[in-house]
Amino acid sequence: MNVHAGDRTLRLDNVTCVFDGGYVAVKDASLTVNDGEFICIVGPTGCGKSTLLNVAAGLLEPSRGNVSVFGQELTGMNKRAGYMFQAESLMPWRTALDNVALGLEIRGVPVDKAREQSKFWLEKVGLAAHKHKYPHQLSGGMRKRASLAQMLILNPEIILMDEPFGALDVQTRQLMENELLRLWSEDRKIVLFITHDLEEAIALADRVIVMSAGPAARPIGNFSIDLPRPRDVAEVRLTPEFLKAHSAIWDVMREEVLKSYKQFEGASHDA
Amino acid sequence: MNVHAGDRTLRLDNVTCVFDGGYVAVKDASLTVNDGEFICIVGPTGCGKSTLLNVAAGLLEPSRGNVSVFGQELTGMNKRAGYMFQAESLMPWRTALDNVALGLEIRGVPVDKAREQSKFWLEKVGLAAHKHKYPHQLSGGMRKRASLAQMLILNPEIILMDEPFGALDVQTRQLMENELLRLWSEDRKIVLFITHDLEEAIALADRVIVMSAGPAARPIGNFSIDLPRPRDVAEVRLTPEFLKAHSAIWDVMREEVLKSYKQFEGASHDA
Amino acid sequence: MTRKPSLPFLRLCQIGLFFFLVLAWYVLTAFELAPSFFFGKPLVVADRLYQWFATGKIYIHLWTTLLETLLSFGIGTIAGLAVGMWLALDPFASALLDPYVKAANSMPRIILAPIFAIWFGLGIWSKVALAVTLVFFVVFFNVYHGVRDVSPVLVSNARMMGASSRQLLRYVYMPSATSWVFSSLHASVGMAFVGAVVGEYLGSARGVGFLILQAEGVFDINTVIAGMVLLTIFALILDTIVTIAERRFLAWRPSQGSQRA
Amino acid sequence: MTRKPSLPFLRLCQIGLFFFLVLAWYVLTAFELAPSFFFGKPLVVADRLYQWFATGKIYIHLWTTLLETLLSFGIGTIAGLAVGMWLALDPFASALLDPYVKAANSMPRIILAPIFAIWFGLGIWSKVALAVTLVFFVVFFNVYHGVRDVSPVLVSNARMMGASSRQLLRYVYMPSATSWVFSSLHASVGMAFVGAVVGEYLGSARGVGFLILQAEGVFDINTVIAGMVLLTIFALILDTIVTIAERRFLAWRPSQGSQRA
Amino acid sequence: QEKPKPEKSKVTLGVGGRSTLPYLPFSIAAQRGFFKDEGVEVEFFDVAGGTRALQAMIGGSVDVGAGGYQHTISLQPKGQYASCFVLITHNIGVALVMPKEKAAAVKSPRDLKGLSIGVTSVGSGSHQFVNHLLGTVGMSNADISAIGVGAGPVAVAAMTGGKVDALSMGEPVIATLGDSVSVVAESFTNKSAQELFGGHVPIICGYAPESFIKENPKTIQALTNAIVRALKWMSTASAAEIADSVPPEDLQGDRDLYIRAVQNTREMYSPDGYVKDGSPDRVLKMLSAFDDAVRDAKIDFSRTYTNKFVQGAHERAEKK
Ligand SMILES: Nc1ncnc2c1ncn2[C@@H]1O[C@H](COP(=O)(O)OP(=O)(O)OP(=O)(O)O)[C@@H](O)[C@H]1O
Ligand SMILES: Nc1ncnc2c1ncn2[C@@H]1O[C@H](COP(=O)(O)OP(=O)(O)OP(=O)(O)O)[C@@H](O)[C@H]1O
Ligand SMILES: [Mg+2]
Ligand SMILES: [Mg+2]
Repeated sequence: MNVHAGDRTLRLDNVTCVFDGGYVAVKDASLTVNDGEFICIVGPTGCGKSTLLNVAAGLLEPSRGNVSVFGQELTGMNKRAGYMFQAESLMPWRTALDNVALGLEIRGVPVDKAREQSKFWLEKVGLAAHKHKYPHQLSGGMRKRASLAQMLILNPEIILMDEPFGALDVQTRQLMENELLRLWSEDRKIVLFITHDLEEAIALADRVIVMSAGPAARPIGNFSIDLPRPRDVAEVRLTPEFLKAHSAIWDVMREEVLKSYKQFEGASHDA
Repeated sequence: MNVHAGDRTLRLDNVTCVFDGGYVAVKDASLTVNDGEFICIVGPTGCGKSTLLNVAAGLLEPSRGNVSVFGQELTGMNKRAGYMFQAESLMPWRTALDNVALGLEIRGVPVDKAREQSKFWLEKVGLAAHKHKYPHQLSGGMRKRASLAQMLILNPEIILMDEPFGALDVQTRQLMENELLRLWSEDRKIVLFITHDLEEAIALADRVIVMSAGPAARPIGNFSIDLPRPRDVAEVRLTPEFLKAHSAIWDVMREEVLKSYKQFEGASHDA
Repeated sequence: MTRKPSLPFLRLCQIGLFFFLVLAWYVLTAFELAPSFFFGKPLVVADRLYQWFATGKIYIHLWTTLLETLLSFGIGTIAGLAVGMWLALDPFASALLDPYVKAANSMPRIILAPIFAIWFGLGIWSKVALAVTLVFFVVFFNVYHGVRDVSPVLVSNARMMGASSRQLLRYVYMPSATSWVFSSLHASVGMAFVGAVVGEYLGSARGVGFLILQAEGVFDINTVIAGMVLLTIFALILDTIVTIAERRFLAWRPSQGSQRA
Repeated sequence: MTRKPSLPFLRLCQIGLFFFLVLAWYVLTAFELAPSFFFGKPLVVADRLYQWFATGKIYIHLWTTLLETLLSFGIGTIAGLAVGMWLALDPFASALLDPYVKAANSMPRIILAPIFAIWFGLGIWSKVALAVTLVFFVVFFNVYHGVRDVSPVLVSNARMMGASSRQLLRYVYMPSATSWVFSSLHASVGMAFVGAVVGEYLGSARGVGFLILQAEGVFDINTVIAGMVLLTIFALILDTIVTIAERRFLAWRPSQGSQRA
Repeated sequence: QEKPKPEKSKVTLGVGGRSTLPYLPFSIAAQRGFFKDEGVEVEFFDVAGGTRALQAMIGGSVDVGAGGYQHTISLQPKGQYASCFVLITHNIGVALVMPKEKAAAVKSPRDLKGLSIGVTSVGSGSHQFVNHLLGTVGMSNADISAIGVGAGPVAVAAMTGGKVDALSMGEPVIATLGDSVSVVAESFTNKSAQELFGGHVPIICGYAPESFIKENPKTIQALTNAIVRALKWMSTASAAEIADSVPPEDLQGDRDLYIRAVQNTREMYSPDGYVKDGSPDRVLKMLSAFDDAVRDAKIDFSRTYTNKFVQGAHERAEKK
């Protein structure tokens, strides 16, 4: 599918993020996502996955290092990307319908048309019956699905997702995952997908990146997943290739887990 | 352990919840949790699990039906219960340390002492190094763990948890799960635990309740899990009893999944 | 924390309280427990009000004051919104102008009245100017803080969707600051009336404040009170309109009634 | 939206703007483009200020006004906080008293001044009372709306931890409404000064407002302006204190500086 | 007989409290149609206090003003010139009252030492009156404390409530206080004016900016004609007749009180509108106590008033 001559990659070069107070969340993290690649990032909680995604989105300026998008250095927002946040990010004063329509409205689509498309997307994520509810009237999983629709409706070239399916039951999650894969296969966008679920990562990704435990986290493992596509996320889990990949990645993660354990048991590394 | 003569159960009788706008989330739901029982509730997203927990907590008055706690009808708040919310519920103006100490402060414990205990609990959930951070400076999973500590520090007689571990990586999650089981086994509180992860439910619970898809959801399955205790949540998953329970529950859930599918594919049941 | 009271009972209490207060006023002044010289007499006040409307004499004054109030409410609100948004979103301008805004807010308006008279004449516009200086600051401070209180995640989300600064304003900052704005609007309804009346009081040829000034000159406390009652009624009407608008704009907010007490 | 400007550059701009304004004032009045009868002359104003301090004549007046201002700021804020919290949390009282609060807010304070003088005497307390009526409402409306704006989840959480109504206030409502309160405090610093000065202006024996009134009687606009400048300086000082407190209380808020522009 | 047509048929007049007694002749002239007879329509702008009226006039918001003659003097050091074209009152119209029992002890102004005295506002005519009293016995304003209490209910309350020891005030406050107080000194009557000041003092007048007078002499003449006519009418009318010639709402407070107040102040009004030669000096002397700028400046009295229009008014009236 990669017919473009130009550089169509997303690159993070030696990115370091230091927060106010001196906490080094991410240190010297480098990552290249090729055109049409679906990347999953896994890693222990609090290691810096969201931070890295914020950097890729242009929402957080790295203290050191830089980001380039399709060959151009990123300054300011990443306009080619859509971002599904880990935190609640629906506008509380808009119904599900209007929340999903928001992006189109911003692009100048007339409200009527935007709503119509929004309805279509709400149906896709199974919220057709709840389109007139405000975020606080939706359940946790429904809010996540609305956020998903809100991002996908804009058809971004780069998709950034931060634990999008964590609040969904297995069945709904698989529906969503398959839908996401279907959309992605249509025109092979770049996808950066954070999850804490290794199985989900393997089922979806071309490549799984393992982050080390924080502080000063960075990618320490890089696994190509050579499962055939198109995949069905439920079925693919039963294949031997899947199990092989799983155990390979798990081996790398074990070390980080041990670090985590130490943090739990030992004293705090805190002044 | 049940040496009390009195009734030490939590009962929901024919609870129906109708929201403003006429949406019937839960209909005629009945549930009895015996003393010292660990109950997990699973069900499709948006079916009404959180609603039911709110009713048990006394935060939401059911439109019909009633709740009794240890033999007394519940009016107002359920004072014996601790609740870990699905939504963000940390006070944004308090550090992790002070958030966890809050409950003790409310009970009149001097601030110094409350902080000391809070430190102890933060260590248990692996946040010792982050105790001076405000919620917005914590990662998603860290916030969840802080919430957990915030609830557990008060040692409530009834524990209500709404997807507590959804945002954690597998390793951290297992640590937390084991910790929870250990605490629970010490004095056998009542636990009502919502999760979308059937494996987690089986690994933890004495009994798994399956909710039907909404609207008008109610418990439709009730499975005793006879795995021996104490359990290690990682190991127990590999036992044949576990797999048996899993497939039995899954059979019941399949029907609900099909309903979900219908919702996704079919038209909206909406005026 | 208590259960929502039933509406009829509430209305009953409101009416009861009203009559109780008027009765207390009546009794106190009738027996001169409170000197009627200062506090007037309710029946005379009512008569004054009746006469005003019966003779039609009041309309020109009332209309003048209402016009001034509405103009200053409108202008002050819009200016407060605009400047508040601007300074909240432009840290440089904010830091630069901050002391001037605060200095302006601490200026006793009464002393500015002569300057307004020069600039705007003694017609309605000098009153409007005076009232605007009251309304503006109340709205300004709330908009300014309201905009800064917006959740950063919502802003990030809208920006990722490609919102320009203007669109951020329209789609995020303004709706998010709505409850702040309405809070200030409730305060400024009163301020607009106060400004208009004080302006009239300081120099005018018509308006309710003018009537009050005339009556004060001849120790006619009943007319003064009648004027204040009239103003109050109209302030409540205007406030009701604000409340209705508020309900409409803030319909999305979780009602606290659905939570159990 | 723009990057945070560097501090030295900002200070430079501020000072530049200040000198520009003073210079414009100087030139306009020197050539009578703006009538110095109404706008005074900067050098004469400066001389007045200097004389006040050189002769020490100002201290008693300044102290009186500052005392009134601080008292009314304190009393008004505390009363506004208390009543705002109360009405926000007690829907019955709120519905019952709502019209009275709003009516009171729409009363022109200047007309109430005589009644305060009767009730509180001619000393500082009648001025304090007048200023309190200004400060109170600004704080009240913001506290009222701020409390109602609190996230229901946080309230539920605290209640599950066993918080009583009082504790909810202390641990949830008050901290959550803090940014609302501070917004109103910024507005009320100015109001407190205005109230105190207007009170003095309407009748007193000392205070900066008294000086201003005296000067107005002989058309000494320079002294009037000198008085206003003095007030403004102290208003800015008080506001700075509020800002420092605000920074301390709202330290937890995500700084917008950490987000990229 | 045809009248000279005024340059402006509509005139705006700034008054610091139209309904108060010192401005009574304006209300009478308006109410009895005297202005209309002269072919001018007068719109009253009521402002809070005499200084405000003058400021509004200088600022151009109103054409002419009514207020204290002293203001025309205060203005001169500021480079502004306004002249009084008709005099309304020639006695201060203020009385110093004290509660009966305390008043008995006051034999001379010397006995006021240390008292707190309520005045309408500091620097106003009522304050100047007190200062003049003190001056007659060689004391100064430092020997008492003056408190501004306004001229309304507060003044009454301050007195009855004992918040001030004495009150220097005009009508209707004195009439309101009635028998509860006795008068220690007054300046309503010609007799007291003679005793205290050695003659009349120009107090309230109609004034206009010099430039306005120069450009609109006929308009000023018309105004003066009407006001002089009102003054003359008042000097012969009974208090009750006067009360019936003011806007009816002015009586809503208490008609009897109003009549009593008018009765007390009859001699306050100038019968003819002339500023008597030499009388401005007395004002300047009083004013100097307050206003440093005036004390140091050279005041050109000829620019502070003109009797030309009053004279014209009398001539016209005689011709008729
Ligand atoms: N504004 C901030 N100030 C200080 N520290 C911060 C801030 N934001 C994040 N951090 C810290 O950076 C680290 C990484 O956070 P991040 O949110 O990227 O984790 P994560 O990998 O997304 O975790 P999770 O899986 O729990 O969401 C954490 O230790 C967190 O406390
Ligand atoms: N305040 C409300 N007004 C209207 N409908 C509501 C309200 N709160 C919840 N609902 C509806 O009730 C249903 C159940 O919601 P609930 O939050 O209990 O689901 P849940 O089982 O917890 O889902 P999840 O697993 O996604 O958290 C949903 O359809 C939701 O839209
Ligand atoms: Mg994260
Ligand atoms: Mg839920």
